[in-house]
Amino acid sequence: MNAPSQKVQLNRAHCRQLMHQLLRIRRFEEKCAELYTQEKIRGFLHLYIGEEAVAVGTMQALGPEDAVVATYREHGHALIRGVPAGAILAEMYGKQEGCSRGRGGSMHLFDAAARFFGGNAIVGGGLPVAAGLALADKMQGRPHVTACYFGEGAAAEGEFHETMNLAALWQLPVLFICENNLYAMGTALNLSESQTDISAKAASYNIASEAVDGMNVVDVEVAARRAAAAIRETGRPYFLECRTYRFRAHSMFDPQLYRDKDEVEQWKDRGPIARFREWTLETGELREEDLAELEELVAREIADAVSFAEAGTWEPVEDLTRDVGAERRQ
Amino acid sequence: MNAPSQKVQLNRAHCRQLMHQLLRIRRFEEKCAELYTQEKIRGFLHLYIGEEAVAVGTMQALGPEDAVVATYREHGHALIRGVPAGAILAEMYGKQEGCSRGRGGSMHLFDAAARFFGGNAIVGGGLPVAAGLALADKMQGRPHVTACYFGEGAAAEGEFHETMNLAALWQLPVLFICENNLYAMGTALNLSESQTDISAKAASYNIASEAVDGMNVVDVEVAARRAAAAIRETGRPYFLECRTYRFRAHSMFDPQLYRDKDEVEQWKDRGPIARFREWTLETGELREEDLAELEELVAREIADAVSFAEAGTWEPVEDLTRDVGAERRQ
Amino acid sequence: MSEPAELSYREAVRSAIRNAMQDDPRVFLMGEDVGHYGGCYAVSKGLLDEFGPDRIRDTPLSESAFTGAGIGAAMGGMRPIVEIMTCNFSLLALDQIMNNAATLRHMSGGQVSVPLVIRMATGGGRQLGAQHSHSLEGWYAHIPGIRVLAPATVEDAGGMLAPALADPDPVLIFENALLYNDTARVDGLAKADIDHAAVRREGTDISLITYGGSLGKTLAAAELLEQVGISAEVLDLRVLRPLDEEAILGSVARTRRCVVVDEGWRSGSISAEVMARISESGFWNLDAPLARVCSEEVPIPYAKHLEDAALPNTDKIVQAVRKLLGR
Amino acid sequence: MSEPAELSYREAVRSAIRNAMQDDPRVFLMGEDVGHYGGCYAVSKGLLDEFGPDRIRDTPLSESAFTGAGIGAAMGGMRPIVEIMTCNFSLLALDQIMNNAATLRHMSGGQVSVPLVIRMATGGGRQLGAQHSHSLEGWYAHIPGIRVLAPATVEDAGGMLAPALADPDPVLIFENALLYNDTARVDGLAKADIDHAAVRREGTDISLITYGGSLGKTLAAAELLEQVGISAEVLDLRVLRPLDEEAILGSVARTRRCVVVDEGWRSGSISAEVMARISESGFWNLDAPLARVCSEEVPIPYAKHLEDAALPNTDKIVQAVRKLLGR
Ligand SMILES: Cc1ncc(C[n+]2csc(CCOP(=O)(O)OP(=O)(O)O)c2C)c(N)n1
Ligand SMILES: Cc1ncc(C[n+]2csc(CCOP(=O)(O)OP(=O)(O)O)c2C)c(N)n1
Ligand SMILES: [Mg+2]
Ligand SMILES: [Mg+2]
Repeated sequence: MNAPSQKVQLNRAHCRQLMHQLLRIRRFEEKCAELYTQEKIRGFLHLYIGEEAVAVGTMQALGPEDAVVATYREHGHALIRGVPAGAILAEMYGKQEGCSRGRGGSMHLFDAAARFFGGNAIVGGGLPVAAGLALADKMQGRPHVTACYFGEGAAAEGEFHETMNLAALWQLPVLFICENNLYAMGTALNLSESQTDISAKAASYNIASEAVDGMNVVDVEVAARRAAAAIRETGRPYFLECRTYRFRAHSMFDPQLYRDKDEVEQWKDRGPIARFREWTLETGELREEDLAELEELVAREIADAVSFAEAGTWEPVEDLTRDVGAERRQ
Repeated sequence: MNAPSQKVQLNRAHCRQLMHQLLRIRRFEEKCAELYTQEKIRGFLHLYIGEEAVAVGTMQALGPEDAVVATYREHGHALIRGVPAGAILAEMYGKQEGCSRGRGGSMHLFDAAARFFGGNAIVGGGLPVAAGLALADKMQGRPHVTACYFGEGAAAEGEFHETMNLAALWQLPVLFICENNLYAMGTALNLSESQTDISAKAASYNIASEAVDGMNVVDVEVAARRAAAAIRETGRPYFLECRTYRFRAHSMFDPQLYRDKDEVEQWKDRGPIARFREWTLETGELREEDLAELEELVAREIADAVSFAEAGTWEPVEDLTRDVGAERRQ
Repeated sequence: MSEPAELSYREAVRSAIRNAMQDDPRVFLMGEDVGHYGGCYAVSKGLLDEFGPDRIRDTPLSESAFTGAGIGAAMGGMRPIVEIMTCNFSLLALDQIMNNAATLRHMSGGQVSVPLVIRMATGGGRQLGAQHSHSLEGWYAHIPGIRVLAPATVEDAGGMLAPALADPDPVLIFENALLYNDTARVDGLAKADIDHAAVRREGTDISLITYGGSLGKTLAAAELLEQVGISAEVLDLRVLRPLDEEAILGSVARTRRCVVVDEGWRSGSISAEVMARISESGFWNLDAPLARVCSEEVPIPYAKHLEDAALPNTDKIVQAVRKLLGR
Repeated sequence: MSEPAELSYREAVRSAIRNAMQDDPRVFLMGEDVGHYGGCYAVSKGLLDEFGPDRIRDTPLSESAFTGAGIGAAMGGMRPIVEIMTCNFSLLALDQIMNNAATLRHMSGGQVSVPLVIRMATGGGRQLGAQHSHSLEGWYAHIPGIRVLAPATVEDAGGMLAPALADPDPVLIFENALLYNDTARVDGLAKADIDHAAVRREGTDISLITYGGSLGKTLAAAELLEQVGISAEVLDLRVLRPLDEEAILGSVARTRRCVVVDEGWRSGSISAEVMARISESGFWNLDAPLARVCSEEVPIPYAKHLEDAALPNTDKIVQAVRKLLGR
């Protein structure tokens, strides 16, 4: 097993890697927004801008054999998990070179090789599936973790409750990661939860739980490594609430009537990239040149991804009903 | 408003009334079991024997305008709520004089006049409905309580979670009464809940909550009065876990492989009627003659109910599709 | 007299909600993001300001609980309008709909009334992928104890709500999301009939039977067919439960041929029921096999060309008719 | 050679589960009360002792979570058998079934396989009232991406599980609860075909098409019809999705008349789909209108005489056939 260790080494190389990942998501998402206005990308598009530290920090704690289940706001997770940017973008173009052959789109990125099991557009719908993946690991004696991402809005769904109980009762190795960005579409947390401290809810299932500043990538990484280590040791689930914020609209259709511009600006000031940048520059872990270099690297990756997506081809219409079921039974 | 007061007066009259109600349920259920073996009653039959103190104690706290939502184990609740024993029994016979015209059977007793809204055979299915009844009261400025009964098995369902949150968030006047009899069919509490202290769960919704000895009718009454008074005062929900036990099988089909006879016998020793009987005799609140008199009264009520059910008639088959929808729109 | 104002389908629904809430204090709206967000499809935009958070209730993401709460509130004397954002999420509330809303009156021997309206968006065609493109209205029409409406026009979108609210039983209204921007010149909001189908175009050679989001495609097909000398009658079912069998049989009796157009997946869609009714009771009037244009039996894919191929369209309707008529 | 042993439908399912678990360590059973209680219908009685609580898993009352967990476990390499106690409760798991199990393979471009079997009891006739008497198998057959089986015989009850588990896609098996006590002399458990319908009785005057709990009633009706000189072929659909259209059309081509018998509520039941297929592709072979015997459109009532009136029965089938044939 080559699961990541619990210790975070905040050396230059590691800081560079974190910053690189943060930037990869940020710039990728910005490109997506642009491509959406150009109508290259269609359907619903949910950007992760502002929340990058959550995916970047938590994924540090996962090894290649661990599994990931995410939501419709999952470009960042797919990217960091190792799904090629080109395959993700081609997916959003609807091309057959996309990571789901163009059938899934932005909300349904899949990569079985990376054990990236979607991309789920039903709020809460991924949670039971994550429990099941963990159950399979447990029953087959594999020491893996299943990371399950969901928004704080999902915590109101019955599937959240049923899954927490099942995971705790059956001692399933799931890392539940609640991305608490304070809003579910336009519904503020205090309008959706009688108990707004989401991590406190985990206690009612006897699940080990903590809340962490989701805008601080290092804090997230430390907490995630601790959580994953605990899961690998005990076989039990762990609940991590990452307090974060989305800087953009819920989707591209959202006029954001439900929150003040000021509020958004305040959060932006303490955004995950801004803060990590400041800190690494101050401590000297990174220099301006590093950042420029990383930006350059990321820009190239994204340009390549766009070319890849543009060059992609359309799945023949005759294949429409292919893979509704397997070609044949075993 | 003539809601019951918070205070319990344990005088002779009150003790007599409590004992009367306990006996009404016990003897009624015993008769049902008998009639089931005679095939007068069919379908599923879930007896409340052993749990009588819960319905009797909690109903003391309800006034005539309050609403009740119960489960498929609801004969006792219907009886105490004032649905005539004859109408209940006729219902189980499938006669049109039954409280649901014979369409509902044991699991679906209804009496709109008594604000007794069923009888629900889907575990957890009554909870959202109870929240809605309370919402209607709240929106119309009526100071009523909706009492919602469910088993501890229901606490695992998503609908439990969603309803708790909604009731707390919207401050709905619901008295949630969890009848924790330690088993959901054959599944013991520790096999269904990672957190076996059900009343502790309520805290995760910020709902006022307490657990009470469900085998002690006076304890239940006191707690229920306190709870109902709190609801009427604050408009907020209240959660009461009543710890109890069912002496009989889950339904008439259950061979009870999942629990020891000894366990059952131990619980029977501290049964709600045995204990209350002992206590009232000891304290002199009741005498043996009272008990004999009450038994006599109850026996007569039940004999009358049987006669009523026997004399009942069958709804004409032509009426089968009547009341699928209302006769006409308004 | 001035020309009636241009009104969108969205505005028609909004006006209908507003009117109902003004007319009757028992009416209120609840659902995810109906308030502060302004409604996922902007249907309820502005209503929170107008009526306040008590009557325009944002709910948590709890489809089962708030639908069930709608049932309870209806039993308790209110007239709730529950908005389930889209029919895709309604599966989470199906237990409440089928086991409570649809059964309570009958099961209680007529004592309990559930005057509840549930609105939801339906349909594909916007590249939202397999989990967000269901067309379940025809499927819901299987359930006794509920009424299922599918307004296809601005008039119906605005006119069906009031009679639905007046219905003492649960009514489900499916609004095809592609219609929200449709407009028409409508003179006020007349109450619409919620019992009958409507002939939207007369014709003599074939009956095209459809509803909701497919009506426009079907009317367009009828126009094209006219050009090749085929006169198609277009029947808009409007009410999917109970079906207006008389209208269906009447139309087929006139034209003796029929193609059903329906966005549900082919097998077991409402088209099957329409065909079953005709084959039971209109058989002797038929001069040709029945045919249908439905969605392919596939989770609706994201890519535009594949999604287009999966859904009914005007061309497919024209082809189906021409094939049936052999010309 | 000794005569084969008498086996009940219940025992056949149990043996099939046992065999599958012995043959393949990836197979396990989970559901409410499958373990300590012995299964709500005693199907899994004894299996907990045999295989232990890891592989015979009692679940909490959480239909959505344990069905979804079955999906995830299947994705993770296991071969779960999820038992949903009855189809009445499956509504609580429908989101997982329709939005995940049925879509994952297609939506992921073929990458994700969900080799999951979901078993559930179905049907009415035991005076369990409106919330416990649904027949939803035909309704589920609307969903692309799943296979729907309805074993009507002891052989099928025992023989369908192994091929269902071998299917890389989700398979739903509906066991009509009234069949559990049926017995037959069966020699071992042969793998059953899960692609085709089966002619259970040959006949020349009419095709009676049915499945599951209605097969017995239909065969009994065929016997009675024989006595009045009507020769009925009885086709057992066995697989409700995908429908064996060839067998349906073949039967109707032979008999030129058809009555469908189906315990689902009439409108939108699987009978409608069978009739639609015939009216599309078997129309020219028909000498008479199609007809059906289904459940009445009513929440199934408790009272015996009303429940009987609500469900299909032998007499209704005989009447429907005689009416159709005019004799
Ligand atoms: C079951 C369900 N209900 C409603 C929706 C529509 N919807 C999509 S995203 C969303 C908000 C979810 O909020 P949250 O869980 O906090 O995640 P976030 O978008 O903030 O990341 C809603 C209501 C859905 N997709 N699924
Ligand atoms: C949603 C649902 N799942 C399963 C069942 C079958 N069932 C009926 S009662 C029961 C046990 C419920 O236990 P609990 O809630 O503790 O109530 P109790 O019977 O102990 O009073 C089960 C599993 C059901 N009726 N509804
Ligand atoms: Mg959120
Ligand atoms: Mg219990």
